[in-house]
Amino acid sequence: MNEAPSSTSPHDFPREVIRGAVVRFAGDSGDGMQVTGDQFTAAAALARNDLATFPDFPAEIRAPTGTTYGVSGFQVHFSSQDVFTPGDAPDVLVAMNPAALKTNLRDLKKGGVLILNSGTFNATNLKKAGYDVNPLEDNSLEGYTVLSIDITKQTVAAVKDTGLSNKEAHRCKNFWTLGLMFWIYSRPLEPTLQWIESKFGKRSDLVAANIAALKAGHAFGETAEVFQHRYEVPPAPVEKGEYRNIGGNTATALGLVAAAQLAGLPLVLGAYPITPASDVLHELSKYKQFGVTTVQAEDEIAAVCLALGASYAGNLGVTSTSGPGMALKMEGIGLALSVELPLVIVDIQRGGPSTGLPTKTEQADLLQAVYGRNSEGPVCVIAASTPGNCFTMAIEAVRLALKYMTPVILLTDGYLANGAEPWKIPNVADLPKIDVKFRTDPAGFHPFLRDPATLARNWAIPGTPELMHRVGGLEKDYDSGHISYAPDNHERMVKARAAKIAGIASDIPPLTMEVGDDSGKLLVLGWGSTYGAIREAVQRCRDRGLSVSHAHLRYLNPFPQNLGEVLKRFERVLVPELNLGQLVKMLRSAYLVPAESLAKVQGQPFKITELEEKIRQVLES
Amino acid sequence: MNEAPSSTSPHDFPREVIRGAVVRFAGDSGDGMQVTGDQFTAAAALARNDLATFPDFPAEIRAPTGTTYGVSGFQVHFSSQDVFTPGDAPDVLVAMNPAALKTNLRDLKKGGVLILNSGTFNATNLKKAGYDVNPLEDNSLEGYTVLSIDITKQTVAAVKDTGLSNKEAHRCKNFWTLGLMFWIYSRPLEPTLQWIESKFGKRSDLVAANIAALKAGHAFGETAEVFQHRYEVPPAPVEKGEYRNIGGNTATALGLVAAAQLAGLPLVLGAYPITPASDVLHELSKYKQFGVTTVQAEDEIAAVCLALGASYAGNLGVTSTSGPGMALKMEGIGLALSVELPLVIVDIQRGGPSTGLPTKTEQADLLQAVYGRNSEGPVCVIAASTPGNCFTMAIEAVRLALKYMTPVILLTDGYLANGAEPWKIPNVADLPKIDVKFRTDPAGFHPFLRDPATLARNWAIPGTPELMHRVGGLEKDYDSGHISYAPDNHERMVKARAAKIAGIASDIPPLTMEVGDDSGKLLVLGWGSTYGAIREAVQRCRDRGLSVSHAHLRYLNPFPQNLGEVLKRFERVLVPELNLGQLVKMLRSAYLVPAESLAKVQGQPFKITELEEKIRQVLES
Amino acid sequence: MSDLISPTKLTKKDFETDQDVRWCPGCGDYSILANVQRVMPEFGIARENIVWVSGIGCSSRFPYYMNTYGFHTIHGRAPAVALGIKVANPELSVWLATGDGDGLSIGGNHLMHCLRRNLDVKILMFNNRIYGLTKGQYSPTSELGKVTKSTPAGSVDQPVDPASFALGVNASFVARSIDTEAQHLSDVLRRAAAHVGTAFTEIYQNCNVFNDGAFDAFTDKAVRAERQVRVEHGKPLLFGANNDKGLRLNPRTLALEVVTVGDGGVALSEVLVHDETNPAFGQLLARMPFPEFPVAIGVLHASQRPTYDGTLRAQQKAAREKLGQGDLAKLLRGGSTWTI
Amino acid sequence: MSDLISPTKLTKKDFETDQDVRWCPGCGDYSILANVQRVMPEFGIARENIVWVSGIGCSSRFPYYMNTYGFHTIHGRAPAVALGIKVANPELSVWLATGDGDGLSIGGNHLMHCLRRNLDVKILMFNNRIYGLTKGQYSPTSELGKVTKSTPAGSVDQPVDPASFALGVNASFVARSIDTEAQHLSDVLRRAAAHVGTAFTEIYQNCNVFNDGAFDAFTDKAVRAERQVRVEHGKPLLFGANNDKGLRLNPRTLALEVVTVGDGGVALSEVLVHDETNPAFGQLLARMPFPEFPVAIGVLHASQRPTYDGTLRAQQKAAREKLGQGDLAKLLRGGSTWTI
Ligand SMILES: Cc1ncc(C[n+]2csc(CCOP(=O)(O)OP(=O)(O)O)c2C)c(N)n1
Ligand SMILES: Cc1ncc(C[n+]2csc(CCOP(=O)(O)OP(=O)(O)O)c2C)c(N)n1
Ligand code: SF4
Ligand code: SF4
Ligand SMILES: [Mg+2]
Ligand SMILES: [Mg+2]
Repeated sequence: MNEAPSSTSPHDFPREVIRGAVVRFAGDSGDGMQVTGDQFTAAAALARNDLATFPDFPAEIRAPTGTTYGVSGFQVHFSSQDVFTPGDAPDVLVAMNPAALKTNLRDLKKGGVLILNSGTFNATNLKKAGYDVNPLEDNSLEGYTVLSIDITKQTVAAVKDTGLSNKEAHRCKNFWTLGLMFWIYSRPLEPTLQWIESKFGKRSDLVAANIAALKAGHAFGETAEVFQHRYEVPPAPVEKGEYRNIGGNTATALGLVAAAQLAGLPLVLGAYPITPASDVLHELSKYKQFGVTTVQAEDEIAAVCLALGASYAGNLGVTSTSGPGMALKMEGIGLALSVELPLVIVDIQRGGPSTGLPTKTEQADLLQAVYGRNSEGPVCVIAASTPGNCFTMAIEAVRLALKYMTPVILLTDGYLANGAEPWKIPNVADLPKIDVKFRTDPAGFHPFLRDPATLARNWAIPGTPELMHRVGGLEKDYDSGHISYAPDNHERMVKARAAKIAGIASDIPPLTMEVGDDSGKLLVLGWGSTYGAIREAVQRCRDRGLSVSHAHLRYLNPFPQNLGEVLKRFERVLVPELNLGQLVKMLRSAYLVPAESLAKVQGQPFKITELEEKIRQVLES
Repeated sequence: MNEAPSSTSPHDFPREVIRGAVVRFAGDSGDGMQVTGDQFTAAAALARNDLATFPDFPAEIRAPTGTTYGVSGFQVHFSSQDVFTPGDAPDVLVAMNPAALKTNLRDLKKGGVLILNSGTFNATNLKKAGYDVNPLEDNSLEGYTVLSIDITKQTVAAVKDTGLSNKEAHRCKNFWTLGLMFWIYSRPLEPTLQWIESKFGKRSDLVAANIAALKAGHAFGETAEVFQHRYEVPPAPVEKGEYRNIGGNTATALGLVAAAQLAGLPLVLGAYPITPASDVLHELSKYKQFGVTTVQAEDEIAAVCLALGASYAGNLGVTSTSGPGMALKMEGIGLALSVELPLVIVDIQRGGPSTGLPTKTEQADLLQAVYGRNSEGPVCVIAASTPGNCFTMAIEAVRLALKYMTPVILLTDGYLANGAEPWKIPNVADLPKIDVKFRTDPAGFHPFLRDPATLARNWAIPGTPELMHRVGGLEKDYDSGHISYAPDNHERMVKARAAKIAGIASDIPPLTMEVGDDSGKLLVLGWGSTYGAIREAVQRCRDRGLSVSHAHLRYLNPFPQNLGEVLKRFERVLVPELNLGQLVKMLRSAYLVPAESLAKVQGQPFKITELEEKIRQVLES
Repeated sequence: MSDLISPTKLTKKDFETDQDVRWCPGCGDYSILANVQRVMPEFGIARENIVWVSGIGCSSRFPYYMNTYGFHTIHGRAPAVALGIKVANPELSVWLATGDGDGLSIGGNHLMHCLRRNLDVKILMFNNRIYGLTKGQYSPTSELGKVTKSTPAGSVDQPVDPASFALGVNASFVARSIDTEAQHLSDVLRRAAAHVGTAFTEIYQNCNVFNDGAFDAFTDKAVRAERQVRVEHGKPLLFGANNDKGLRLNPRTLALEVVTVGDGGVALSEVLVHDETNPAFGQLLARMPFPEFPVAIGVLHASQRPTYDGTLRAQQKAAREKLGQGDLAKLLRGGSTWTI
Repeated sequence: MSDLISPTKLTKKDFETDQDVRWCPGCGDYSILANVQRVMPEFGIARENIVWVSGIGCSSRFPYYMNTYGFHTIHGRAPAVALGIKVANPELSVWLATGDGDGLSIGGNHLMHCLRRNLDVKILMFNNRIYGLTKGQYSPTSELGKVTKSTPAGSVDQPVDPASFALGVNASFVARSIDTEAQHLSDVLRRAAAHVGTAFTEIYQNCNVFNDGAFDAFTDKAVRAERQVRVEHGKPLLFGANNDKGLRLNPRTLALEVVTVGDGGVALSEVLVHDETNPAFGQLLARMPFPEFPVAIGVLHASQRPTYDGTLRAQQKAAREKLGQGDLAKLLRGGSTWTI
């Protein structure tokens, strides 16, 4: 636990206090942009800025250097105000080579700052990036504040005494750049210096070189006469408490561990690697000491089946995947809901259909999650709204799965998975209690005896004397649990399973406004990772006096009990989704309201401005 | 081709001309009830009655004799009027043993005729059937016309000269019974006599015995003094033409063969056995001479993938399955729609969820078919309404798949698969033309070039010189077909795939009324196998002066263009489905109409009376 | 397994359930069930610590008839479900019932991975060379040219031999037996039960409805002595009514041959002596073409290697020893934090 | 295959596409691609009659770089898609590119059935003992105890050997080669191309990013002579820098041993002579434990048996000969009909 240090280096450069900024680092896959972004983010976090990050890397593992499809980016938005998204358009773009410039320039804010490594703008790289003319030499960068620096040369010079090979010396460019950015935003160097030591500790030459580069970049800001001023972003007025930065997949994993601990159950994760879900497997595989077992299965079908087997045996079975893997799990989920065992399925959505855009984000698995099984196969579906919220919703998924003896699908997506935000570390004592009772009493036992309140069946696990019984995917008699093909019984069971899931509505919080009044002209209703962008857009529109509110669904099946009523209190309902309008379909069907869809299916999150514009349009029409 | 013989045997017994009847044969799995039913049906068909049949057999292959779960049933409805269902409640129940009586009596019409083989009502069988008291000896059969005959004894006596073993002699009981039923309904014996010869030809003793039994049963009717009169059902006023009896799976298979011939393409079926879909595989495997190749794959995933591979290579790829198998195919269907190749998927729905009720019927895969894939994965979904209509819709599935280069899901169900009806054999020349053009011209070629009218891409198959190209499940550039992760292009492609499927609406017939006026108080809107029951129920209600009409959807995605308009012309819309209201969900969402659901999920079709009652209720409320 | 032990001595009756057995009269599954119910009490495991897992098929109904815990899962996936059960509770004695379709067609991959991982479960594959439950299509073990409902002109798939498949993926225990050979089957079941690791037992099972007599050519009383070689570890590979036939290997060509032993034939010393620990024996025995060679039944291969669940448990223990019981509050704090 | 023949002589260039090759610099996949592009023209097949099919993985990007027809399908399912292609058009020359994860983890079942059916396709499995595309998880061929992102404490799965697996399911052609051994790989590819039936070739492929040097222990120039045995049909199984080591089998124990041959060692005649037509050789060679034994590369097994597609074609021909071209109108009329 560190106290966030305040800026320490005294100097007499003018410092402009700004509200915040959006910075994007872009360079070759090998340029270390993700590390740079992470360190820059950590510094902002330690300065108590609120922030959000979004890395965007290529599908290729390591694309040939200099190519446009090999460009790796990292965007961070930090502010003294609440931050809800990584920002629409960067204020500052750092482009480490021509390809990075080519692919990122269009996003840079008009008049924004462009920091370029001119040392890479040679003929080969320009050609690889598809430039006929060197953009530094035509007028194409007019309208931006261009700082063209030969970072390569500066770096090589800075590290020349450390004895590094030329190739290794080049690799320090990112720390030089980071040093410069730290200078511009008045950040202390110490935390990164420490990080370099712990990271490269074994190779003292690398430690020395990266430190030298970092300091040289910082000194460059101080001495070179290219900068008018440096900036300072004061701390954000966030709730008191202990914070850390957290990404969506880590939060999901931690939520699952926490929930298993709260329930007092060992956790078994069955997973098959798939982008962008693999990190949940990676993360959980580190927690053996928490009673967590991870099994990398032979495929997604085995993964869901083994998770179900674990639940059958009395552990908490979890499986995590993304779109195509989700499709493969549906038969197994059908079995789980038929035998009524707890099971958590995490679907970290990505661009589709089919293999689609594996590294891009989308929200298009909603209907698959709700309806994608043969016959009447109701399960509970919930969704996380921010990286940190993944923690909360993972616990919620476990709580509902155990309480209702049902599969629960938790939807997150690539944007949440890879993005990060400061997260107030919860007090373990404040986390929800999760009660689990295994059946042990043989008196009157049969496996499908239901709790009259929740309709959950009792959970009798192997090893329990006198409760030996058989379960399976054939229809079961309501009153004995034995196989039954009787017509009336089938209908009774179908309805019981449906009623059980529907009943969850009474166990979840009602829908409340995130921003705005409880009624009015327009409700913008979102779900999942669009939270930040919608919230910010609605706030901005309200600031301009528009009658608009934002509510956000975290429960998608069943819906909160008051949803119908909430919808009726607004003249119009707009539903922004990163799909062709899947939630809209469900809302229209459930409540017969003419909810309107704002669909974006580009593998990219909404921009705040896109939403603002649409809101204005709707309210004007 | 036979001319239907008219009743020939002269006699002076009173014959009552009746409109029609519903007869159910029920007995042990080994009692030959399916054969009996088939022969009885054939006789009705030859007498030009309209008819419908429904067999209902146990899930067990061969359950122990005498058990209730081993009872096998066959119901046939024949009439001089149009027949739309196998009938709600039988007028006549033939029960070959106590278990058959036990499980079927509740369905028999009040006052109906009960023909019992009293020879099986011994202590063992009564106990197996769960009777404490012999129902022939208490008063429990009061209210029915009971004909209790020792059919076993009669049969053994009839065949005693044929040298059959006792066991084999007993097996002839069903032909004795059939003979009696033929007498009662004034049917000629000749066709069945011929059938026995061709069937048992190799064993002359069996031929002789079964003929003796048939004739003895017939003679029993004539001589025993238990019958007041016999019945005659005049021919139905059906359209002129050549007819045959056809079941849903046969019709589906024949439709597929016909469509492949019409398109001039070899057909490759990839299938994995599953009840009730296996017969499509069995049927198609007989048609090698039609260029049909069937591959029994290692699983459903392989089945859909190999069908897709066949389409890729320029054949017509088809895969057939039922619910759980359907769930497994979704990832493959996603690939098919992403590479935009033709593919026909036949889902013969059964009771679920999970393994569920394999031998029972249900309509609960609709939402899975429409939405059950990761991401935005639109495909065309259509459904057959009667056994004979399976033929038409199978051709339609092929036509649309080829024309729009898309997967098409054809939904039928266990009820259609196992049921049968007379079918007017179509003239091959009248079948729709299916044009297929492979791309051969290299000029301007890329694999995702679209036909501007249909948006179908061009189909260039391996073996075509100069058109070598690569396809796959990653997103493709609209203008080159190469892999593309570009945001705008992705949205363009997602929308193009959606628009292509939506565009099919302009290529299908508008929705018209099956029965009733184009507007009014109530529209009963059905889809799939509920056709007959709805039609009959609506007709009956109209006969009683109610303002109700029946329309039936055969296209479920996209809907017919005029559907929204049709719905608006009625005050209320009732949607009977064998699920919890899946089409209702889609209708409400698409048109914001308060369509009401009549849900039945019992593994059984609707009874006409259930529908009548509900219609009356709705119109009265 | 000490705490699994049943306190009271159980009998066959204790393993029967109240469910009607719903196989066709005369089905080979009945003999297998009776055999298992008879042998199981010997293992001394309390019924509540036994789990039977199955997929879908006639054979997969097995769990319903065993008065233990039972999970009738979905087609082909029993090994995956069993993996989860065993990982969650390694103390349980986990048994799988599967068919040639369930285990080798749709479920071949899960079976393969189970075998190579050496999960400590016992697998009985009821091989009737047909799909029973779906009424008679050919299976991956059906002979080439098999005429069935789905192959009216004969199948074109060449079959896979379950034992050879298992050995190819490094199974640690591979055995074969026959539904109606009660004594032999009991012995094999005992061996399987005692094995630590995946014990794979193929049982030739007659489906009298859809593939009647599929194994008569070597199971029939009249021919079985000549058409089966019953392998036993450390014993020469002899067969024949008079035990006068043996299997010999040409050490240069590695060709196996049937030789007459003793009078007029070769010396006993030339006959291979079965070594169940060497998979090469298993491979040779499993692939012998019939009828040129007899069908090998018994334990073709058995060797010890670490189990998946055992290694996993050791890792978990090591983690706890090294890191202690996990501290949730510490975990949530993660790496660097700041306080406001 | 006469009508498949390309009219003009093709070159490596003809098989290159205009797509940027998107593997990591230094990846072994590049060598394999270059090798295939170099050898393929020799087969004399017109490019339009060749189809490359793949699943998902780094290796499965292969089709994009071959100027033939290509289908990049879904993870693990390439053999199933290829089955459909080959059944629809048996004239096509169908090649599969797969990885150790694609082919043996998720796709193990389809691969197994392809091999046992003996579909006439050529399969190249790029075995890098890792999941490349998903950034470094262990695969079914990774060694026990492998530390990866998903197994920080080491994997607990014992690996499967692809060649042994293939032989266990009766594959008709099983070979091994190495990405960087250009000559050897070319030879093996030629053999695979000439084989009628499923030709399964495992290629040890270096993933320099996630599993660099995985095969160095036997592919490194310094050690390869001692650590590889290059098998050739009819040749003694010799290896070593001086060809002075050989493989000998104990005919009673069936134990394989490494012997020194010649001076001070055993006679050459005691060394096994490779018979690629006898699967027993393949099995023994495939399973040799390393480093006690060398790694066998080359054609471990090759034998002829009917192909799936060949038998199917024969059946179709027979049906047409017997029944004539199908008559649709007659078919629709079916059995008994009546006219009104
Ligand atoms: C996903 C899925 N596909 C297909 C089926 C249908 N099915 C049930 S059992 C079976 C095969 C049974 O064969 P086998 O495993 O040999 O068992 P047997 O009945 O012969 O004992 C099939 C194809 C199913 N239940 N689920
Ligand atoms: C259904 C599905 N599950 C998982 C994935 C993710 N995935 C893509 S490639 C791959 C494994 C690749 O390993 P391998 O086949 O060895 O190929 P390599 O990249 O090593 O060449 C995985 C797990 C996927 N694309 N689809
Ligand atoms: S179908 Fe065959 S395997 Fe199934 S129960 Fe009947 S006899 Fe046994
Ligand atoms: S990750 Fe490995 S296998 Fe994949 S391209 Fe890079 S080096 Fe090759
Ligand atoms: Mg079987
Ligand atoms: Mg790999």
